[in-house]
Amino acid sequence: MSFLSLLVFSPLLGIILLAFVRRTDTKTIQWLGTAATVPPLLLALFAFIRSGSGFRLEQLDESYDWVRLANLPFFTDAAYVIRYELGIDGLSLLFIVLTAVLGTLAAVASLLIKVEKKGYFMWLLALEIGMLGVFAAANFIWFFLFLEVTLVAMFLLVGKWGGFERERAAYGYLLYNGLGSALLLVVIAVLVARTGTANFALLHETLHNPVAEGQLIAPLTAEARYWLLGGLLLAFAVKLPAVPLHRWLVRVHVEAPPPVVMLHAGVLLKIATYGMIRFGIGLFPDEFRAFAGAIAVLGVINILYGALLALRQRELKHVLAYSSVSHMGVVLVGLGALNEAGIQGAVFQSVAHGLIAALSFLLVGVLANRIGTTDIHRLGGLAKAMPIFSGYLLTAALALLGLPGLAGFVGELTAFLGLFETKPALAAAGALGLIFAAVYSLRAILDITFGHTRERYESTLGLRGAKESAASVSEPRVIDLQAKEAVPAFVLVALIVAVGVYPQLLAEPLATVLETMMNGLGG
Amino acid sequence: MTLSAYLALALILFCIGLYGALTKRNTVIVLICIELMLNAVNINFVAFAKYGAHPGVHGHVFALFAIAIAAAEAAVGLAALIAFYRNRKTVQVDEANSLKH
Amino acid sequence: MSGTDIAFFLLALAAIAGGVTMLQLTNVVHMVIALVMTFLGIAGLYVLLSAEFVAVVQVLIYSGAITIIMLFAIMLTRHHADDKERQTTGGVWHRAVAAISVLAFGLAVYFGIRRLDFGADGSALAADNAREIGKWLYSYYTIPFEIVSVILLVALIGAIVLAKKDGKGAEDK
Amino acid sequence: MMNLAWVVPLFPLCSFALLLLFGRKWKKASAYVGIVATLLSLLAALGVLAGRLGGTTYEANWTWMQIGDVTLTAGFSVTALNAWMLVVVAFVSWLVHIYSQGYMAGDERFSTFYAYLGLFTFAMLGLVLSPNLLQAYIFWELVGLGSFLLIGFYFYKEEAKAAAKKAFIMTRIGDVGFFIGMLLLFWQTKSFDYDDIFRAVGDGTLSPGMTTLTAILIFIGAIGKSGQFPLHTWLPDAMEGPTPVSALIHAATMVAAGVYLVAALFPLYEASEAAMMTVAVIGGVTAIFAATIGLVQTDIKRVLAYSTISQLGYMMLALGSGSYVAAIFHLTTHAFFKALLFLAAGSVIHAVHTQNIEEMGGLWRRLPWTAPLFLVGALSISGVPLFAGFFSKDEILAAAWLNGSVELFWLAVAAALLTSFYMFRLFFLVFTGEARHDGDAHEAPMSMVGPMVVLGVLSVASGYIQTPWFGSFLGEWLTDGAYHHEAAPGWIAVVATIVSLVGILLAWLMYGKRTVPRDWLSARAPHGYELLRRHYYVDDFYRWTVVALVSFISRLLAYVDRYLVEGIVRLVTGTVSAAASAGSRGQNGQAQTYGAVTVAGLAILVVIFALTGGYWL
Repeated sequence: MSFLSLLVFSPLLGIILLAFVRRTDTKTIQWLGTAATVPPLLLALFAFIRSGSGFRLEQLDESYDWVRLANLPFFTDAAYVIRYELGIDGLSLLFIVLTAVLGTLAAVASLLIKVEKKGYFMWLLALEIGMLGVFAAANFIWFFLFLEVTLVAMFLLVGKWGGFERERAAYGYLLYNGLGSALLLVVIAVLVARTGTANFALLHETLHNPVAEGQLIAPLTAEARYWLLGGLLLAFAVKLPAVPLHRWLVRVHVEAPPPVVMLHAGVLLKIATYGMIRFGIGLFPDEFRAFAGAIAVLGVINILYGALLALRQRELKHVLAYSSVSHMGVVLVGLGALNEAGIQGAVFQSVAHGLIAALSFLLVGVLANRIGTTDIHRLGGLAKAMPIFSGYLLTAALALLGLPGLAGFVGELTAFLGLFETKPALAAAGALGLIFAAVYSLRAILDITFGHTRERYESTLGLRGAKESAASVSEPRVIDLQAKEAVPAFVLVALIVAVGVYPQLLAEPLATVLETMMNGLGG
Repeated sequence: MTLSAYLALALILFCIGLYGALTKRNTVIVLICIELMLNAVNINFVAFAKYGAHPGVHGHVFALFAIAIAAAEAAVGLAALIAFYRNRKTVQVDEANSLKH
Repeated sequence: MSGTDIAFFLLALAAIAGGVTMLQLTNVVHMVIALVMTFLGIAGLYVLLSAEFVAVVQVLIYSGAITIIMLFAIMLTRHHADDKERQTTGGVWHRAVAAISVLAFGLAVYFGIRRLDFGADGSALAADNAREIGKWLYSYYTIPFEIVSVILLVALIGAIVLAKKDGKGAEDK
Repeated sequence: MMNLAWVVPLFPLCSFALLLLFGRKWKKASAYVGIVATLLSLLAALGVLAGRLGGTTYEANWTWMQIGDVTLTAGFSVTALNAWMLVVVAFVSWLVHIYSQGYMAGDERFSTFYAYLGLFTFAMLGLVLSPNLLQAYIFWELVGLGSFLLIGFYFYKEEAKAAAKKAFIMTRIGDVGFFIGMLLLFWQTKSFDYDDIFRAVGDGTLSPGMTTLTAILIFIGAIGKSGQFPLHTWLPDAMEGPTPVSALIHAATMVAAGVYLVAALFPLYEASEAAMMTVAVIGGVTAIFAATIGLVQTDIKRVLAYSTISQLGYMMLALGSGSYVAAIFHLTTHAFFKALLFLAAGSVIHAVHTQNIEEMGGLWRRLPWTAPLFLVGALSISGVPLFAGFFSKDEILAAAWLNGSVELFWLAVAAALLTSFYMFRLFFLVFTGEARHDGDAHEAPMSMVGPMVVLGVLSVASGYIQTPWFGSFLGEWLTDGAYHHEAAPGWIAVVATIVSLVGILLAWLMYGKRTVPRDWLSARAPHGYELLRRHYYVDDFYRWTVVALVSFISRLLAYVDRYLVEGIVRLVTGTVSAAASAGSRGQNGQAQTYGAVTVAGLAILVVIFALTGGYWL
């Protein structure tokens, strides 16, 4: 049974069907594009629920020969074959579920996209295939292939459907991530060339087993391992992004269409977490230990740097972009702690931030659509005209600042819990970020929803009201959140609350993965 | 006489040819230098035929093939040189630069 | 030091001297003559390596045929061996890069071959190796041999086509 | 009944959820949902209290999250303190729910108000029930959320927006201290549970230094929440919220959470002398500090706010002096009389539509219910004998004296003097003299008066649960019978009485009979007066130091981001495009150049190969 292939490639059907739809028929496109994201969602949820009831995820592994380079008697057979391998564990399952959920919600939120909808949806689905594949791949080469699919899809989505400076943002994205990928490719190439396998499990085995060391095609010295891990971490630090490699993120957050940012902030950044855990800690646990201190420091810098910059931004999207930087710092903090709590915290924070960022950008999309601006200084008193929207926005802000009972808190708590065991002083410095988080999120959101209605904004309202129906509506009105938009927002809020109230939901699938990892780390 | 002496000689000749091929301006000389490099390789063939791990005449056969090919190369190269000269009225290598960015 | 050694040194000296002289001369015809010296030296070395047949072929083809067509080519094109004209291409940098690269390459390879010795004394080579070569060439190496002949034919036709005047071909059509 | 204690916070949560979903349809009926929910909570809380009376401490836990082999639990526990607090909170909340029906009548977002009240009550009850620090922290922040939402209830007012933001951020600062302390404590004791922590304190697992450090860090959280100096500035601003909210959150319950937290962690504090001293000093300083500011405020709610800060300082002082019972006692009586004062103030504001006491006066006749009730509250807080405040304040003074900190004792006495002075200044200015406002002032509807009457009764009666005369019921209850009342010197009660009466007398002379001119103080010490009027410039101090510093760093980083980090981007793009143009210049059509480059590359590879034997790294 090729469950995982089905899960990963099911959006392909949507792409094929979309090819036969007329490009002007936006209704069908929207419908079809959204429907195409449902099968992976259902399959992912199915796997998630089954895994909760004791189903062993290894049973889903798939492996076929893909390319056979040669047929020689030297070394193991694996050295000459590139296999198509998919396989998941608790860690990847969490991210796959996140991807599938956000994929569907982003598709729903794409209602607001008006231009070239057909191409947009095709690339959006391609992006989803890439993201699902990244997490489902059980082999380095396929991991990289899927990663590049996301890179290309994202580049086009930003470059074509983005804001005013979309091309600059897209090229910035391509440049940074392309360089990151190139570095990753080098690491993968060296690893595969030295060990003769690209399969994660085999690699793990070969790198860890001193007996198997002799079976390496070529020696992998301790020094080489440090370099490989360094390369890996740098590649993923670009994708995370870690300060000072974050500028592309800011641009992409601002320029990309909001539904795409939902996926980008929600899932693509998390590939870095996933990669650091799976490859960094999974393959090079001993070497990772040497980097842990630096990673934790970088994490704290990320937290404070992002938060302090978010304080000053005029543009809501900028605030959210820097808050992403800050929140990804928490992931680094968790990884830098290098204990169970820390790693679990990093994963939690990734999932939580995925949900929260998706919610924020969903709302940003609505705001941009209704008012035409997301400039904090030009907005104010929105709660009067759009109470439901403001309620959701406030919820998003509270989730951003890590209010207990919502998902963000669980991630921060667990990650910091980890760091407090190993580096309490550093952790205390990082915890100051919690204050700044409150300051920047409240500043941004309250300025938009509370207070007086700003003049500029009033005129915008007046214009809109006049356009709609000058006669019947006496006072200018903005349409509040509509059901179509409220549904994804509600789903996200429900998930955020669910994770916040009962985090065991996420902890359960992680337990075995963490145990393996801690064994690798030597307890 | 050991093998390495022949190889070293071949290396020296090869390097002379290589340097000439890279720096000489006259196309004829460049071609001559390439011939020199081929000759250096031939010395290796023949030296290995005598002092190699498996002595035998195979090295000689290869040298002969190489000479044949070198002759063909010289013929075509010089023909191309003449064609070039007819078009540009020069035989200088650095003036053959129309294939640039 | 045996006689073979002395012969080797003399012949090697002749070959290298020919090469170096070629690089230093300015007149193209002189350069070709210097090259003939190298070719002859190499032919002598072939004899030392008990490859008499190859030596003869070397003299015939290189010192004979190739040198002659080189001279023809030189005469067919304009060459004022003017001292003022630059002999080398590019600037100092170009030459420096070429020289350093070639030197580095040479040294690296030299360290590779310095102690190379398979311990064979070459006695296995029969005195009548011309016959031996013939046997191999017309049995085991038939197909490469035929292919070489085709290549020579192609080269011949190609050379004619290239050297032919363009104008005529165009007019014919 | 105790095993069902978890239902107590559930009712308000249901009220919150229901009102959020259907409140817009129900409109006025929303109030009944809230009132019924809190009433059920109150009944359940009384049931729990009854259960605790007959039994012992009850605790139940469930897995909340597993991290490796560490299990974090969530649950609830019923201890003497919890059960007592549950009743107090549920009761005050219920009264405020009823009162708001009249006070908030006609507001556009009537149902939202009740929803928020429900959320707050849920969080407060949850906080009280928490059996471990983590859960306490979660609810601790949630009560902050409730407070934030209610302060910002009039969201269209810029002041309300600023006040809400300030309240959240100032308490967040404290919360981070709590957070750090909590996590530090976790790795020392491997548990968040109060019991495990106390055990670790008891058997010395926790080093003395760590005990002091964590105790003080957690106390920072309490400082933030309870409006103690120096994180008190949000509390006066919080008066932007509707008055019932001020009564419930910023007087009776939430701000007392800091006191509750320290009380709940009392064994941890007791183990560290330095921590106890910190608590006592902060409490004492806050008590006098806030009282002096209260002297000159002209906004009725702000006077009460500063009085709240001052009274909370008293409670902290009691805790720091080692008298856990006195603190909880004062917390209880304060909850009643301060809620009464706020509700009465709300009634006054409702009647005259202003908060400025200079624009009131002569309301004694007009408000026949409110005025006497306010007087009862004022007498109680001033510590006039036979009123509740007298007994609880007396306990605190005795505790401070017995603890041996003479300075703090006299500080507290001075604060008591000031308290009675400014409370009666308020009373005389508002209710006596001639009316300084236009328009009619009507007594509030019964829904508002009713709760006030109940609180008025309690403001007197609640003092008798712990008196030197009839016995220490509260003390024995809280300590499970192990309470022994240390006899305080009799003169302390006398001093306290004299002091409160002197305060009242002074106020009467200045504001009632006016034999002493009102500008007596401001004329003699204009700078001092200005200092008090501007709240000791604490806000300005923060604005010019902390805020300025953060904003400076932020600006600096913005430049770094724009120029330095962006510079790295430029460097990367520049390098790439420079490499590209260099490569393109290399395409010069010279075959020999290409050859040279190729040979150079070959040479490099061959040299590397020769040097490393083929394996780089």
